Amino acid sequence: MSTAAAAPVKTMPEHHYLNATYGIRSWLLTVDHKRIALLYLASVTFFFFIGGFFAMMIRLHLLTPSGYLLSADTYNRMFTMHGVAMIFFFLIPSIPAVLGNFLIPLMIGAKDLAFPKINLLSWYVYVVGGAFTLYSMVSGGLDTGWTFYTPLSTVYSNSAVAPAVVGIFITGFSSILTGLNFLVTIHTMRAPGMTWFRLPMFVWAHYATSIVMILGTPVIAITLALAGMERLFGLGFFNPAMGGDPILFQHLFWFYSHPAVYIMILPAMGVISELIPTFARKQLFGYHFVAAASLAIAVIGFLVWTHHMFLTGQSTYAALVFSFLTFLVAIPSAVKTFNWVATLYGGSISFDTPMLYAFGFLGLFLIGGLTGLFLGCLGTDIHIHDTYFVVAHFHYIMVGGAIMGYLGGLHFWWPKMTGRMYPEWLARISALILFVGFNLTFFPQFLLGYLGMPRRYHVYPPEFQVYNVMSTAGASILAIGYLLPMIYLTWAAFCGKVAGDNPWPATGLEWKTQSPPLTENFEVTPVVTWEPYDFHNRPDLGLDAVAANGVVPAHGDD
Amino acid sequence: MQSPLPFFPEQASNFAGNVDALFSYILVTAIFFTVLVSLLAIFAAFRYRRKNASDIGAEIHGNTALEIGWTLIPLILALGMFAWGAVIYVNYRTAPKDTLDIYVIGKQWMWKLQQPNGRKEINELHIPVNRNIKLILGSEDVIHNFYVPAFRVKMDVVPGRYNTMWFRPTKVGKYHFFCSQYCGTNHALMGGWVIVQDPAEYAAWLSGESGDVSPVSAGEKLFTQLACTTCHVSNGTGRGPSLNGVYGAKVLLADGSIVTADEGYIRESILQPKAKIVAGYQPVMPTFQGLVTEEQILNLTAYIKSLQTQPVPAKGAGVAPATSGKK
Amino acid sequence: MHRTGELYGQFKTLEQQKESATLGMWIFLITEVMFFGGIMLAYALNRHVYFPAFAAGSNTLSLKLGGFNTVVLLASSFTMAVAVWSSQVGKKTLISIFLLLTITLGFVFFGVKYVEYSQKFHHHLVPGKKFDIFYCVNNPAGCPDVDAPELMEESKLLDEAKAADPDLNAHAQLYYSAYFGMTGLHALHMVIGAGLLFWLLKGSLAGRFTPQWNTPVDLVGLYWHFVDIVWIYLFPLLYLIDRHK
Amino acid sequence: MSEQEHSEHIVPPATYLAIILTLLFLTGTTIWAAFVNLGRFNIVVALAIATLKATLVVLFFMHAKYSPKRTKLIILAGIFWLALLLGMTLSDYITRVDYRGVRFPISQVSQQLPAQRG
Repeated sequence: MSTAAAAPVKTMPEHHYLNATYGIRSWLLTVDHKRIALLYLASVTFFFFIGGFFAMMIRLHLLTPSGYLLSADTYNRMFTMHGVAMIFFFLIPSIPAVLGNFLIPLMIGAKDLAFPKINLLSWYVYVVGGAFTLYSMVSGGLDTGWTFYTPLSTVYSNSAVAPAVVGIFITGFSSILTGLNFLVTIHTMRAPGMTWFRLPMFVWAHYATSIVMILGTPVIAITLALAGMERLFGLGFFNPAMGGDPILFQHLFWFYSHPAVYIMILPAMGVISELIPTFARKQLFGYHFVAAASLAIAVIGFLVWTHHMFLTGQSTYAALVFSFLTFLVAIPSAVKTFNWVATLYGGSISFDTPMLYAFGFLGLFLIGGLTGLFLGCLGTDIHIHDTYFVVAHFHYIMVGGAIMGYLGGLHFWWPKMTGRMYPEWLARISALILFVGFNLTFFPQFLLGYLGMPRRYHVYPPEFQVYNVMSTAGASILAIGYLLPMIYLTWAAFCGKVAGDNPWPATGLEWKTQSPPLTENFEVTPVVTWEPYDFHNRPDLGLDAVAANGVVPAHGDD
Repeated sequence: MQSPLPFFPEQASNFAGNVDALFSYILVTAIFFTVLVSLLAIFAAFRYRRKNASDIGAEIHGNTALEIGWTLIPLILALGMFAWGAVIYVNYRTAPKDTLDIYVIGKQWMWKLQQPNGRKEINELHIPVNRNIKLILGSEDVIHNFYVPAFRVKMDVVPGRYNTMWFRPTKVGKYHFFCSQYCGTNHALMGGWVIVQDPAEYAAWLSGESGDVSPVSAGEKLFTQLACTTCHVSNGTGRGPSLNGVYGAKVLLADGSIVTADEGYIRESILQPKAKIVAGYQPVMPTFQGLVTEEQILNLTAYIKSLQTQPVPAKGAGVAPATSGKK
Repeated sequence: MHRTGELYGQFKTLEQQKESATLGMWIFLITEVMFFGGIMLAYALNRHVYFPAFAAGSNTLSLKLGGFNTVVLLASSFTMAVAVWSSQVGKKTLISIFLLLTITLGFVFFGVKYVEYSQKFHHHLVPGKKFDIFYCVNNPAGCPDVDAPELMEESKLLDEAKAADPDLNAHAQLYYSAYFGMTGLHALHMVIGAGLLFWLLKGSLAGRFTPQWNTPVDLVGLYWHFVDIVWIYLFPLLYLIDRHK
Repeated sequence: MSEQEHSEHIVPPATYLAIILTLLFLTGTTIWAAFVNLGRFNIVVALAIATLKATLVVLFFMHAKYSPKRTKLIILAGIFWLALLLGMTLSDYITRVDYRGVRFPISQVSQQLPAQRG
């Protein structure tokens, strides 16, 4: 562990948000952002395992070319419900609603979010939306693909499309309310001295994410509302048989759903931007550039949506413009990556579990991001669009990127959330299992894609089998990698070693209060006098003020 | 396939070489950056690993020159990729004048293709080598996508509008084509073969459509065309029973009775499918009343008769097992 | 979080609370803009492609009712603005009076909307299987509220449109999809607004709003004005297409 | 906290009265303009008048004129993103040409390809 053995035996604080009140009502009616975060944690975990179960079925089924496990209809339901559960009910709320909810007020020195009741409401909205979607899953399932392309979804599908659409429509408002709450909180609730450029990068990332949430989500809401009304009442905007245009649906859908990818990855980037400076004990390299890159991604991310539609018959001019903008949005991600690596330089690096996740994130995000270039590039997209290449690419970003960030963040802040440490070695091993299993699952899919295996096939020509077998083998390793943290984190929450206020130690405001924090977060409102990630002027952290390990480079810094 | 772990699919069109070259360019760039960043990270992780528990890192805030550098260099490389990709795409979306135009209709879950002289094919496309081919794509129901990996081309088939795609096959052979836009239940079965032939061979094929096809092969074609195959899968895994060996055999019905599958039964099953439901199956088959002519029913019957000699699957067969069926 | 008077525990001052609430409302209104944006896009595209059908559809709407409702809604915005002013200067009775006026105007709007919707329903102009843009022309008996000269005019108009667009009925249905989609969403927002106004009225009758603390009045005002703005666009887009024929 | 305005600006009812009268006048204008044949400019005029009306409501009824910069920024952001959604999508449609050289094709349901007949 990181701290010296000098510390006496730590004990849990007497009063904290977990024991402030008792009983089921105290949880279901709580307006404490920390408790709401835990409610979200439970519900997104639930959907993660539902989605994971579908994923397992998919991979098992694809072990042989003729797919022995499921019928075509069942398989189609599996991949659709996998996508819906994972994207709308796990990835989008995961980091913002769990870690963001818990940490943003703590990080900026506030007692709570600006609108605690709206925060609770957003969880209930999520639950109601989730219930509708679950109902769709058990009452006939959903077989339209998570993209709901019309007219398949509005006219031809025989599955329970309407309840799923209603569910996602409702859940959208949970996302909007969360984003709204974060934006207002970051604007108006910062503690004295917490200027914009003293904000932790996690907060910047959530600021950018919230912009996407409030501007994009309403568009998917109205789009799904129109699609739902088309299915139920025959409205006709997206139905070619009535003179409507299915491509319009795709425009509206991707106007949200492409930026939604940034809702998933930006918060993970925020987590990584916390982990790397903390475990390298060094300022984040190029703080202003990393912050600006977050905003740039949020804004340019809105200008690239039709790169999902290059082969729909879109106009050539539009395709050129959108492809160009797609290459532009790659740049801020590259800038972030370089800055993270540069942060390592001259640091004092430890390999605690969160840092292993950060390294894992770096590697996987690098591959995921760079393979995006193949898809954003018009020439190669003609070939690999709608193949397994796409599947591999977005799993590298969303599973490799977002979930690595999420798990890294959970490990990092678990002592803050529960007051207790997780078992370090078990955690390191499972991070490793996760990394290996992930690559084995998804790397072969790049090869499958370039060979030309289309997505969403329940059977496939035998020449694709080798890579499918590898992928399924990897998936079973991956499943263990996800089950382990779930088990030991739960165990640690009750029985782990008491962590103390700042076990790492880290520089953020959230570590200046007790673990777990009080209901009102801080006994007195803190006053911020230090720069973010500054280990040098923080005697309170109990570290050497001299860079013992660091050979300060003679050149190359300013 | 050639190697056990293949990477590039076969190159068989004018676009294949260029797309692969562009792919390789991006790949080399991507590998370069992956290796560079990974090595730097690994190097830093070892060189700057923590030696004492209370060590902290050096005081480095950032470097504007570096930031500008690593913004501009990727930008320039990316713009190169964009430009090259744009050239290929514009070329692909702008068909030359002298094309052989073929109409392609996608419907759940089959392809109907028509040559300029009117000859129609199902799930098969014959084309001459080294001719510019333009496909004009339409859909009868949902969005499909016509995709030939060996040619590196694909295009969505959107109902309510007609998209086009073009290519020039450069190698005689037989290549897979797929539907690569998810289109419902049997999306994965909605594929076929592109058969690239010598011009002479193609001309012979084009003119060779015989007027009198045997009822069995006409029925077989109809069986696919009417999408019977999507449910009556011969290995018994479909939503409908396999029809192998059905003709002349005893069939156990859902109400427990047993009938012999003769011509009358087959005809009734086509026109009034809900009248006699085979045990273990749902009444999901639509009626073909008014959709098939008498002649077509005869052809279908002839084809189903011809399946008499086919192996009966252990499960999912229309034939009643010898022991069951007694009330 | 416990509450001291009107100040919630997470805030330090009333100003901070008001600032947060106002900022939150504005951000919410932006999401509303994007929400209506989606359907506006569907409208814009289809109007461009099926202009004759959209013009014909628009001409079957009653300009009198639409225009009247526009005036009503603008007036309600005015009364709302005055209600906000009353709360700012502490005229407690005036707040209630002007809130009541606003609510009344809102209900006048609903009433007219109800008349319009039921007319469209009887004229078979609601999208669905029964939709028939020629219904009144072909069944004058089914539309007793349309008099003969109007019917003549409508018949001429539809014939012209039919000449320009052979698939007039299907595309006019798209127009009516846009009409019901947009006005329906707008009406839904009005209903929510009316609910909020009642809540305000309750508060103002209890004398809750003072010059020091009138945030709810201010915020509901913002929302009500936004709904008014939506109608300011809907009116010309839906009622005024190609009226000069 | 840094950006807040402490004193609230109170707009007198007389201003509101002037605004509502202008709005009513503009409503009349837009109806009148709709009955004048301006060809494709009818829609331009209608939208211009609507935007003018909306601007008056935002500036005065909604007090945007007297609000902090941040509020104005939010309003502009909303307009900008709406313009993105509408503009960039329509930019695809208006530059489309289908296989027969027809511009702006969105639906051709009534026409069939030869392979669809018979």
